[in-house]
Amino acid sequence: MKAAIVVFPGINRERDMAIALETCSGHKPRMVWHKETDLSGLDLVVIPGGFSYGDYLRCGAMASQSPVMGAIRAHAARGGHILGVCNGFQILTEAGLLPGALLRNAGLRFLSMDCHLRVERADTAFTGHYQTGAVFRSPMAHGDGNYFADDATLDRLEGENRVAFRYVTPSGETTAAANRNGSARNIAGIYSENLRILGLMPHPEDLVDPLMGGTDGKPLFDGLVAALAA
Amino acid sequence: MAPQPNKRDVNQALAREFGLSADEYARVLDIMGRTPSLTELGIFSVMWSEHCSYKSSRVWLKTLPTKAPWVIHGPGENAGVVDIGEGLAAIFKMESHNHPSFIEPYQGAATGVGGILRDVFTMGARPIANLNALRFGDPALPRTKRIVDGVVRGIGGYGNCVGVPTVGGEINFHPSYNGNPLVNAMTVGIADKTKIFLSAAAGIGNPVVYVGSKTGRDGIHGATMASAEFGKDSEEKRPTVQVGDPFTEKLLIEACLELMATDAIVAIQDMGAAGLTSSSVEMAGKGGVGIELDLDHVPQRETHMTAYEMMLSESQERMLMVLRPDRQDVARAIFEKWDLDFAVIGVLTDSGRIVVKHQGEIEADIPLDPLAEQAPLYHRPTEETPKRAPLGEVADPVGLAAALEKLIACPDLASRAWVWDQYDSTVGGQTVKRPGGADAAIVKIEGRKLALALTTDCTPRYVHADPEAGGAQAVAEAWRNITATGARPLAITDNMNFANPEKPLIMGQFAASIRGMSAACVALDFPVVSGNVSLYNETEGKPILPTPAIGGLGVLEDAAQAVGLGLAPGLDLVLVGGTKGWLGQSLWLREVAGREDGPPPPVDLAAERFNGDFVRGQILEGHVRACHDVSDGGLLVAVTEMALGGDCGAHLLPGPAGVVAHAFWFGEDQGRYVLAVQDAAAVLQAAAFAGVPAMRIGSSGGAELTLPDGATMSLIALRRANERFFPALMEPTG
Amino acid sequence: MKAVVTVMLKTGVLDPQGKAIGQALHGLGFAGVGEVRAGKVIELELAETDPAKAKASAEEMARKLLANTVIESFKVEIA
Amino acid sequence: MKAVVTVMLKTGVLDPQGKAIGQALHGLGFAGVGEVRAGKVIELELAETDPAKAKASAEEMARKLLANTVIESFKVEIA
Ligand SMILES: Nc1ncnc2c1ncn2[C@@H]1O[C@H](COP(=O)(O)OP(=O)(O)O)[C@@H](O)[C@H]1O
Ligand SMILES: [Mg+2]
Repeated sequence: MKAAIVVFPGINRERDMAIALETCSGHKPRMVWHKETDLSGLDLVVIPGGFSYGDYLRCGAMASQSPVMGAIRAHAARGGHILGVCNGFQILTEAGLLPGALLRNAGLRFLSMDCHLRVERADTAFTGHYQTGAVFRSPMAHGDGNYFADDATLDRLEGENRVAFRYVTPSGETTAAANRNGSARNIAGIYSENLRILGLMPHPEDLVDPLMGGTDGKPLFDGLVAALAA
Repeated sequence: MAPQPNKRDVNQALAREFGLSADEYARVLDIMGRTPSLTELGIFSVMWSEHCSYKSSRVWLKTLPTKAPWVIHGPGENAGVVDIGEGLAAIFKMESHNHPSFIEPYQGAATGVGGILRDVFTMGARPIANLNALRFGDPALPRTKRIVDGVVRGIGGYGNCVGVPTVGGEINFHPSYNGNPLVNAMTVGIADKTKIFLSAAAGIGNPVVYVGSKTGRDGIHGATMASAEFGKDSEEKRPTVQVGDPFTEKLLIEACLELMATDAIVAIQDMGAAGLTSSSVEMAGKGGVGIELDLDHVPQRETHMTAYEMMLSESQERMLMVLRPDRQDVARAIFEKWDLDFAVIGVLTDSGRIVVKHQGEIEADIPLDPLAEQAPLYHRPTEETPKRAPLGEVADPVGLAAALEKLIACPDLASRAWVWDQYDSTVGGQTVKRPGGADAAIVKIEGRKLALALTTDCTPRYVHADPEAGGAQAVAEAWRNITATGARPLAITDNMNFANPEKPLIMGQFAASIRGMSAACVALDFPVVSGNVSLYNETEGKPILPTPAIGGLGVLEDAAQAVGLGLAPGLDLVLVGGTKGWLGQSLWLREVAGREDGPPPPVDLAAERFNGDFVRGQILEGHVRACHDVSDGGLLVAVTEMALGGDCGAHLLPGPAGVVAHAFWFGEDQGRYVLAVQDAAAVLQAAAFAGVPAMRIGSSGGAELTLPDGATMSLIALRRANERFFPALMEPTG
Repeated sequence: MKAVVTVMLKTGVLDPQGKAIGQALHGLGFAGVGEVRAGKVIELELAETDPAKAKASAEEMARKLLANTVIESFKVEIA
Repeated sequence: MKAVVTVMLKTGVLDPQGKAIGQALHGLGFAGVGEVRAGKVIELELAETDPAKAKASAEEMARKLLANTVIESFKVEIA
């Protein structure tokens, strides 16, 4: 799997992501500065978490206008896989590569804690090593993770089975309490139409080592490696 | 050509406004041999301020133990540096932002975090963890709520954005902080131990380079604010409060680290308090060279800035460097890549003077040696805090269960999850023990097994009652918290927060605290490598509780050996350390019996060391599944915290016959730990062999806590009580 | 010439910040406060001297960057 | 009656957000953009029907809650 991580000014979880990718694939990903414009030959492009441009104006707004975005669109158009985590998810929605938007958390506070995610479908390149309906634990850390889309968009996402993960209780129920940031229909992550772009708010890359408290996030990366092995 | 005193007449009255005493001003005249210019007066006033010169505290700070074989740089640099093995150094320091956080809690706290980060990465370290030590007033006051809200948001707002995990801290509430909250921030970074960057300038002719954000009129010396000559719109133009820009700080970290990987830097120093003045004066002074600055080249955010304003501005996110001339272009390219300002603003000279030019005029020309060497130094009178009378017997008004429920719900013991849930504690992917997970946070070094154990500690009510014992206790508790994870304590940073040093009783608190701290540092081989002093923390004559906050750092060769505090079922609970049932100054006494009274618990440093070394040994030999030190609230609170931490109940046995039950379970005797172990007999035998007091106090399991008197309390109810305080205070509408 | 771009969440998009401000105002005893909406204002100093052109250019900035039209609407005023 | 409260950082106070927006606009090729300042706007639905009283009350809200007068200034318009 040839993977790259895009680095925007202010991004801060690029090293976490690199560690997760290397742990699961055995290869260091290529780090791509946001001014680069060529992403050919890659299987996976990752937009990591952090605070691109300080999250000023709107999270992801300025990064979505960056020079590298043209290459990311081209990669998407080629059918390449893209993973956007946290700020990466925000950037993908701002760029229009995924529908909807991420609003301020409902409680207006930054939320840094573990959450539980339910895998809505296990037949994508991202979730092949999970079971449908499986619940896994993941750290999250964001101020603007409140997923919003209009009802028609939400209905379409659900109709097309494009919800990737939902916030749930440890036993798998979609309760309001499990949905701390207030996301529409407990949505934590969504796919593009071709299922090759995934955006999600939580950070599975920070739970791939038992020393850090577990390996719940590892199947996501193992799954990617298996699916995208050249 | 003598510099022109711009606009305003410089005289003793103005010097007084700038905070210089008559004696100090006379010394300025003596050094200069003429009336100084406004800019020169400004430079003297900030360099000789309490903040920069430590004039009240220096004589005492010098007595702190600062050496150990593993100390690479002790106090005197931007931050302390210790050898943590494997060719690496840990660089750390704590710093206060008390006053700004009272005026504008969000920005005050945020810029506090930004400032301490710069002190650490300026030495070549990548910051890997932030901690803090916070003190707030009476929670019943609306103002306290506003301050808590702003400070917590500010710490998170800055730390989360720069991507340094906030992994630990401490919070106390006490009415003495009503008009004077304490916000102490600590940063820990990691560097190659052969690549530490210092601030001593060298190389006559080398360029002096400014990088980072532009300079505005931020936070110019408070004393000058009142001066009328700045016009009636001075309020509008001269914000005392600086606004932090964590995004720019993040770029600055990356750019500096990228530059530090080259050989371009000769010396580097952050621009902290007194900005360009203190950074240029200190760099040149330490290097024994002269420096000439041309302020025309300083990147400016505002128009018509004067030399005085530029020299005293405290705009954030700026650094000063001396570069090798042949590497200037390499450096410029790096800062351009990161969209940061880069400007050559001066040159090193052999004059031994600081010369400041602006628009063709010489605005300041001061000899550096006397500026540093003749800085005021005060031996302020001290008065001892009278010893408290022994407490005597105190009857138990409510019984164990009711007291426990009250204690774990009280502001000083209630769960801090509401706070740390707003701090990104996992960014970096190396956080082995997050807040609440262990007595010290454990952060691994990327790509290695090696990990650091980090904590901040102080018990101001002890320090107030007995400054010497309290000073020792603060250091001992930091050492104990590190020990309780299995890590080896290495060194501390400190933040001495006290009231007005001109009052002998307060200066006496300071001196005695230093004595106590020193004794503990020596006994525990735990030297001071950096620190900060914050004085005059009082409002309307009401002093804060003396608060020498300690930031401790320890090392663990293998992160996998770290133990947390959460219980697991099926284990024995062993108490290590002797228990007399010391209720003086305990939280039980304050919260349950309604008295703030008696002497604080004595700290037996030999026993502390002995007990701690024993516990660490047991942990490293793999016998311990969970460990928690016994501190605020005493033994029963410690066990409850372990139960809640692991979501596992416990069954407790009656205490020894010689100690009354409430004193045994709530006394705050020092040097104690609770260990959860597979095999109590083996640990007790080892303890007996080592001569360490230890006893089995119960076992773990179930979903409730069974007290020695037979009362049972469900974990659910205990958790509810423990987690109520912060949300109820801060989010009353849910 | 100065352009002021005001960006508000579209009606129908939940505004937790506006709601929280409303609650806080009630808590402070301000009666008669109905709906509260929170938005952003961006003031731009423009070299352009023709008001119509300045407005058109600020509108383009808003569409491209200053507002996210999935959730926000904007208006531009020239001062 | 509607009150619109605009809150801006005081002149001289660093506006990191405005700075970053300005740089981003330059990056997008918008020429002739000078200083950019970012602020907040809060729209309040008020029961009050007297414009002067509505304004006075909104100003009090701004002083007490909506603006942080240590670093921000505000203005109130009644629509
Ligand atoms: N209480 C203290 N204990 C030990 N060292 C201290 C203490 N206060 C200050 N120092 C040391 O004095 C030096 C100057 O501190 P400070 O003025 O805070 O540095 P900076 O200019 O980087 O802000 C530093 O090396 C600091 O570690
Ligand atoms: Mg410094």
